[in-house]
Amino acid sequence: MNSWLATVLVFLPIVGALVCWLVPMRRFTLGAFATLVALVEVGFWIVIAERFDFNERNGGLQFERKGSWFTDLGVSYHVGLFPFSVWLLGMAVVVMAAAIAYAFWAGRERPRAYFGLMLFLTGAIVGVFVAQDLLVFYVFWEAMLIPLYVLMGVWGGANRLAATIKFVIYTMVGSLLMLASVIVLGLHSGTFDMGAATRSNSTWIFLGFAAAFAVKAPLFPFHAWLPDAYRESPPEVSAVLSGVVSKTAAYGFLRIAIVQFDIPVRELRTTILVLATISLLYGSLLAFRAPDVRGVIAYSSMAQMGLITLGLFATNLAGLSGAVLQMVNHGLISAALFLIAGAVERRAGTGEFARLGGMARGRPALATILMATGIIALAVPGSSAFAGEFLILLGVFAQGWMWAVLGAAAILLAAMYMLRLISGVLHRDPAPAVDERVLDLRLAEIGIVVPLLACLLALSIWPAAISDHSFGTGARSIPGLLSLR
Amino acid sequence: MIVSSWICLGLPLAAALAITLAGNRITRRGAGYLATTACAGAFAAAVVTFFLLWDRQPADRSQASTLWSWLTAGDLHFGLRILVDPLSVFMMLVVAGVGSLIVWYSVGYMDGDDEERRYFAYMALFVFSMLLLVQGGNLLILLAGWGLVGLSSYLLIGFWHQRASAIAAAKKAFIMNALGDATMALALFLLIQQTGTLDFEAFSSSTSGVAPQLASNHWAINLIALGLLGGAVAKSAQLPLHTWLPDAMEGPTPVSALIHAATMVTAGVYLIVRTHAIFELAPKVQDLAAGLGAATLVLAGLIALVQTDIKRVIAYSTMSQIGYMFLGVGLGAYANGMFHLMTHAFFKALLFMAAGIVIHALAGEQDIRKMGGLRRLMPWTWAAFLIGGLALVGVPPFAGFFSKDSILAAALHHGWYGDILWFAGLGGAFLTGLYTFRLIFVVFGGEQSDYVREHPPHHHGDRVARWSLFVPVGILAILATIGGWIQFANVWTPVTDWLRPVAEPLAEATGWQEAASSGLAVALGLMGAGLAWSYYGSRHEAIPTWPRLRALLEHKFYFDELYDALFYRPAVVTARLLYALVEGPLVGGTIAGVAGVFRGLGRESSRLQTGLVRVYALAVAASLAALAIVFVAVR
Amino acid sequence: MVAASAGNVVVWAVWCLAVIACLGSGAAVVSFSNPFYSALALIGNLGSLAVLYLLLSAEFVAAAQVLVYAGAVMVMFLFVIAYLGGRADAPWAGSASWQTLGAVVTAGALLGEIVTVIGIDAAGHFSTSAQITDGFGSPAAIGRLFLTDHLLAFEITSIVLLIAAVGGIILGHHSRRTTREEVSLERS
Amino acid sequence: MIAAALNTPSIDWFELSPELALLGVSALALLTAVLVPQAWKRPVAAFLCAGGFLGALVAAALVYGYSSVSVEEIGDAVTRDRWGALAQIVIAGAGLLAVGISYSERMSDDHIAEYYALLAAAGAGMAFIVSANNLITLFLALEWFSLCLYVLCAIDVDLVRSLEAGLKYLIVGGFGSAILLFGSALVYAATGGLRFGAIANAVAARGLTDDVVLLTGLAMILVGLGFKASAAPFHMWTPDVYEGAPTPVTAFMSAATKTAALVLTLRVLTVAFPAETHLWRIAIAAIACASLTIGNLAALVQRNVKRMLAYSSISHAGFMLIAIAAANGLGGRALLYYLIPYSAMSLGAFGVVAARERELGQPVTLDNLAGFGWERPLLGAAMWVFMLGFAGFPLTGGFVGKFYVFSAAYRHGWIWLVIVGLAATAVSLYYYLGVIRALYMRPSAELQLAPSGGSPPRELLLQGSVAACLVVTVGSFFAVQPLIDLARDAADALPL
Amino acid sequence: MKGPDTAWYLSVAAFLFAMGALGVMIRRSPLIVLLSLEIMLNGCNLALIAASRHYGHGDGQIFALTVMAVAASEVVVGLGLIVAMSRREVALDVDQLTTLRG
Repeated sequence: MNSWLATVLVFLPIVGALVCWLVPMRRFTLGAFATLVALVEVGFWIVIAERFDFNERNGGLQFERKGSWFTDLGVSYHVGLFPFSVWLLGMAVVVMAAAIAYAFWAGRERPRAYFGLMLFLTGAIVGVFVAQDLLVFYVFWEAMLIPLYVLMGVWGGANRLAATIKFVIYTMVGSLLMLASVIVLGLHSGTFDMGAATRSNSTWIFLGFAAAFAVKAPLFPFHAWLPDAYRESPPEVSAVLSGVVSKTAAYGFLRIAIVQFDIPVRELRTTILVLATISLLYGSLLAFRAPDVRGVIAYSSMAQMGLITLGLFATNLAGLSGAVLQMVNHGLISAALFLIAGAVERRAGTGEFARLGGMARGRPALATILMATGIIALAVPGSSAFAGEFLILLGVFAQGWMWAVLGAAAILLAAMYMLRLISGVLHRDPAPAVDERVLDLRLAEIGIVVPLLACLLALSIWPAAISDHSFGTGARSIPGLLSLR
Repeated sequence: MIVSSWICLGLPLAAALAITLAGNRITRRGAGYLATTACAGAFAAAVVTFFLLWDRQPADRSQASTLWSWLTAGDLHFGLRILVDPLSVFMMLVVAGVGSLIVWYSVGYMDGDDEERRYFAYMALFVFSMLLLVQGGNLLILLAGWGLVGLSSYLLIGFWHQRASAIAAAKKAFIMNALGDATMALALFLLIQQTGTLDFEAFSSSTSGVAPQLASNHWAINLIALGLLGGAVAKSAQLPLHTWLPDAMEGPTPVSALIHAATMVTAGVYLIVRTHAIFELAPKVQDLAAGLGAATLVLAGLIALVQTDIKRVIAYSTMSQIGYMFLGVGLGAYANGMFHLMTHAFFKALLFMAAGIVIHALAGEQDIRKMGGLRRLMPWTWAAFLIGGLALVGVPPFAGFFSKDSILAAALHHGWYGDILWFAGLGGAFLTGLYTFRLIFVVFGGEQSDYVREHPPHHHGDRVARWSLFVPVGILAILATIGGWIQFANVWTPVTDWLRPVAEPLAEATGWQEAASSGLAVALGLMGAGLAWSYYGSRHEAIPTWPRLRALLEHKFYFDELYDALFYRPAVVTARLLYALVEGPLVGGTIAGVAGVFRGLGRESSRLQTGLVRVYALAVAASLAALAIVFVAVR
Repeated sequence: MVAASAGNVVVWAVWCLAVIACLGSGAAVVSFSNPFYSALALIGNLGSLAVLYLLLSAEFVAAAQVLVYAGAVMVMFLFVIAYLGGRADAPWAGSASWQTLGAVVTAGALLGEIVTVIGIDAAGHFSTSAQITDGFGSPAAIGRLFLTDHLLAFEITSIVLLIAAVGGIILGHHSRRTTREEVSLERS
Repeated sequence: MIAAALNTPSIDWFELSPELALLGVSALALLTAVLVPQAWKRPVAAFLCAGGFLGALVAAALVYGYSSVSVEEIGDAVTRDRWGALAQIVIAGAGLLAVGISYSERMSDDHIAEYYALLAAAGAGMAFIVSANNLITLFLALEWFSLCLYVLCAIDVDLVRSLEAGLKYLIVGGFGSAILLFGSALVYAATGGLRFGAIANAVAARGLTDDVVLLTGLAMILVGLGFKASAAPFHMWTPDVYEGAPTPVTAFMSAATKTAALVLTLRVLTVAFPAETHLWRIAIAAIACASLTIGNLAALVQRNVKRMLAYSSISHAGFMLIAIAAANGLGGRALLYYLIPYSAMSLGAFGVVAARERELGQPVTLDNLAGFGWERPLLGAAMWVFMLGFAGFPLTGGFVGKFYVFSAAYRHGWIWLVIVGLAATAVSLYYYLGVIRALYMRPSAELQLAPSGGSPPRELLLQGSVAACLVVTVGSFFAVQPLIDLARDAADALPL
Repeated sequence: MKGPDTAWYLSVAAFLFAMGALGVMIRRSPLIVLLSLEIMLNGCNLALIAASRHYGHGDGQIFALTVMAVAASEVVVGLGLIVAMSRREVALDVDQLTTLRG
């Protein structure tokens, strides 16, 4: 039974998507159905987390299932979970559930297509996190793009067309480079199974993978798609994009780039750390001057991905655990922030700071939730984000004090832009766009965002839940991680 | 004992959560009482802890307790851990005690405000954070508390969030504190790298634990100490990271009293005492701390001379007094520093709260130029303020006298450097007398000003509110008077003895040093007071008229302008430049350019398709000719 | 030997004449501006080719060439040209000169390449050709081949012709409807 | 006596059954044109034609099943092997779907029976060419289906576009055939063999590997076949003909012609010219690169959807040529596998275009496709999937096809070819996604012209065909193993 | 073999082929283009027959005969198209067939 769970997690939402598409239902029924499927998905995740043996000493693959797909090239449907995948998976299903519920509440047009695509996206994302075969990974990786393209292009804002085409082409270019690397690595090894594939010393293959992940994350200078995509998508899609989809890139860095490529990582570590640091600083600076709410969240997301990449390429246990923790944190944070931004935009009709302000008075729920999310986002010490960033910087400190100093500087910038965001929305006198008719968050919205926040608070109380249960003891979770220490 | 200290920690947090979650289901005043009760309960728990600890042998007065592993990575484990020892209990008593008084006071002060519940939630959160800071059993938990008090401070400074100035001040406070957090975090990284642990027991002395290991790396230990000092300086508003504190007076007055006078801003002192072993291994940094303290105390005293906002004057005085504490702990007089911390908490809270009553009575007016002659209208307040002022100046037998002067005495123990610091401290004493009594004379002395006549002071709210204003002030007035009697240097030293197991003082002044310092300091303080009387007592002039110096002082030595030009502007300009030069043209433009090139190529190749069938044939034939020739040529 | 060499000379002479006629008429086909004359020139071309076929001992093919090709096909051609009348006259060539130049260069290059490679191989395996039997190229031999080795080719050829016939019927069929909305619908 | 002397080859009727089924149906359809009343012509002829293709499909499947060993038959004119049989299956399937797409085409009723007869005949010609075993059969079968296609392109004789397409196709096609023929003649002159095997034997026996006449002939054959596969730079007829021809014909051409030409190309090159592999491999790779470049670039700026799909088919020829250039077992497998989803996507995409065309009564452009996806959910979703498939997204066979093709190139050691293919894929995204954008993301209010009145016709056959294409496109992604097994057994018939 | 040997015939065939190709590439009248195609095919036929003679077996001749049939078929279809176009009043000039382009 256990070995089926990963597969169930992948295909449950996809079946749900088919039902949405094929079975005629009314708008309300559709939304409720999709939300239900997403919640059942969360339930299955809880079952997985509960049955998962985090105490297993080597933190190896569990819930493994393998079936041949095509044998002549050694491609198989191989899924399984590492301890860290469990956490990322949990973050993904929770955020997806929140996003779907938000869309249900917001009442998106053309619900059949919409909810089907969201569920399909859920399946694809879950697939990325459980895939243990290079080609299957690639398949899910690409499959994510299909619904995202339509979700952005159909339900997005005014400039959605340009934004979507930029997003898809940019990410596809990276992905195609990865495909080249997948082919080369897989054929070279004679199997596409990640566990069995030989570790490669080729810098070029590594770069192919790294390109895909760097674009999707995104790292500077591959982020040109980011501001438009995050601004033009519907808020819940932005939430998924920045919360979950970007994490697949970080996951890819971890599961493939770092594990399979020992020497290239060592050789290119400095380069990648430089890029990650630039992303961090650049994203923070731009977030600091972004004129609108989503702009701040978008660029901050880029900065956070830079930070996570720093942690990953520290390639020591502190950095890796911190990165995993921070992936979960940031997924929840940016999802919550985007949903709140959506709620604000919905009310005020704009996300520009010039026309926002003063929403705190008389709207305690909005104020409390935005404030709480914001201060966790800026990694106030004691929060889970702080724990993640602390471990990341601690890890990268071992690679050189300079990285940690720059990272700390960027965290300072994070405080600046996040406070600017909070104040821009909540504080000072009410702005023209914020009149009496602008209501506080409704119960449904609270019900959607608060669980995310609750997860964050729970993690703040016990960040070691993730940091201590991601890699088994002694970083033997994946063959190869140990040698990188 | 452990249980009582966990209770002490947990009660305020529970109150904060309860108020937040209860929302409208709790009355405004109910929230206030809840918070007060929780803080008082915390104080009671702290007292219990204190007595339990008292019962033990001095060597046995340290106990740690870990709830769970808060953060781990591999072999590194940082527990959610508290450490109960004389130092933390000392701080617990101060924090919970003064805290509960001020929260109580707030019930009256904030009476009628729209968002009282939010206020009390924040206050309770602050008390919890501060207790976490002082109880934390390792540097990481301390840092967590450190950040959370910064957060509460931010929330409370910006409590009146419609005021742009309040929000700006809150942001400034948070960001400058975050800077300190960052340097501390870096110090922690280095410390972990060097020793692999952050538990305080490992750093309890400069000779045992991991100290020898640390001492071997000169660079590392200096950097660690410097990083920690950065955090301490930011939190305690010492030079050069002091500019946020005066602005922080935008918050409600009880907030200023609790956070920006009594407790949070003194956390830096606590940090240095707590990690004294590290500082002792890096004596230059320790000297730097003392030097910064001395510089701050003089500078802040000077600036206080020209301030016209009643709270800002007290704020600068706070900076100045914390400068004394830094001076003390920087010189190794840990107990003296901590002692001054305690007395300062009493009298500074008293001053703020008395000032709060004035402000409250004058409908929110804070400008001392509009005040005057309040002595007859508000005699009790005047008395309280006077007690606070005397304690601040260090006039015997008020609290300040006992604590401040022994810090000065310790300076004499430190060679020529100590002598300089000593003179600075004495100068500071003079300035303290001057600005304190300037304030008292301007506000309470002389004739009633026009403003006062137009707005005769009256107390808002009902009796309960009034009582909650006056009772805590009364208690604090008593404490400011007698609080210093628990130690009289070289004669009667229970505080020093109590703290000795945690922080063995490096310097203990001799009798004549104590006597000389005390005498001079008191004399200078009184001289300052006298000068103030001669200058402000008769003529009603709030500010000295000495244009150039005045401008310098009013601009607070141009620190704000400097930071604006050094940090904020560059960040803004860099961000703008990045938008204009990198984000648009380079990153966005590259895509547009590539897309344009491809579209152009597409258009060209599409134009090849002329529709002329002869051209199609020509293309086939030409490529055939090429292919055939190549085949034959390369075969 | 003499007879043989004399025969050789005669063959050479006939060959030369046929080649000149063949290439000349070919050039005429391509260069005449009037399709009618071009078609007539093609008949000459086909005829001279038939002579060359005879020289290559392909009697049946030569006969077929004259009967089928020069006879039937060309008659059809001429008939259509006559049917079209003046409409058949199109400009000789024209438009961009680079096209013409390119065409000439390409054709020249192609020709040069083929002739060169034939020249390279001429001294090699093209120098000696196989001896042939008497019946070579005779209708009987061809017929035998068609019914044995190349039976399928024979059948396919018939189908191709059938298809061409059907196609001709379809295309030549006079549409009953002369006005349809689609006629006017050109590319927007 | 003569009969006794004639050693008529034994004819394996079973081997010929797919072709015969189609030919027979073609003849019956022709009879329909004469014997059946006007009103019944369309259904009867279409039914017959569909039956023929279905029969051919079944027959080809049976031939595949019983041909584990390849045999040269009928005077060695054709080969009975799985390579050809699998291609026949694809062609027959394409024909079957093309019939469904054709059924409601607004076409003059005059020649409706002939239309189906020619469709079946073209299918028969293609079925022949994929099993051709000598140059004569090759040329004749090529002309056979080419003639059918010339006529089919121009069958809407009232439409100038249609005629123009037909004439252009005929002229350039004739030119290409002539080149192929001259190449065959040169190869024959160099080796004395017409049978593929004989050519290879002669080359081996007489050391003709570097013979210049042979190489020139090979170049010409390559050009002739590349022409049929519409590979650049011999592609220029393709956009014009695809655009001008009736859409169902375009659909059939894009799927079946390409299958026939490419399958045959690999057969000729490996069976007849194994000694020249080093040369033709590079040539094919160069042609593939040219096709990928030109096809994708030109498609970027097209507004007319059919024309865009035509350029896309050029680029896909490029992808499949990569498999041929790899010239290894993986390449053979890749080619046959690729053809299956490709044919389905191509047919389906043109089918959707045909549906829209019928609604609007005018050529389909990206602009007047606006909102179509919402109005016609099945067709819209199908088009979406086809475009994703063309672009090589997962969950469609297009992805696995490209994966195999690139794997084949890599296995040969040509990583650069993989890179070129990937770059081309990246460029192609722009226009494939552009179609999806037009379908779903532009409100139909932007559309300038209203659909030509009434509710859109319910074309069950067309929708069924498109749905079948959809099933194949997606199904081939999941059922890789069985399809690859088929393709591997088929490719084993060639000396790869 | 009497007279010129095979290479000569092949060269003539090449000439014919190239000449026909040139005709296709430069002439604008579809009729003449069709005639030029015939010349190309004739060139092929000559090459086939020459090679057939060279090797002394009849395959090439068979091929040539089928080519003749194919050529005739192409002519039929081509002429049919030309007639259909003239019915539709389309100019008989391949350079004016540019409705489809781009």
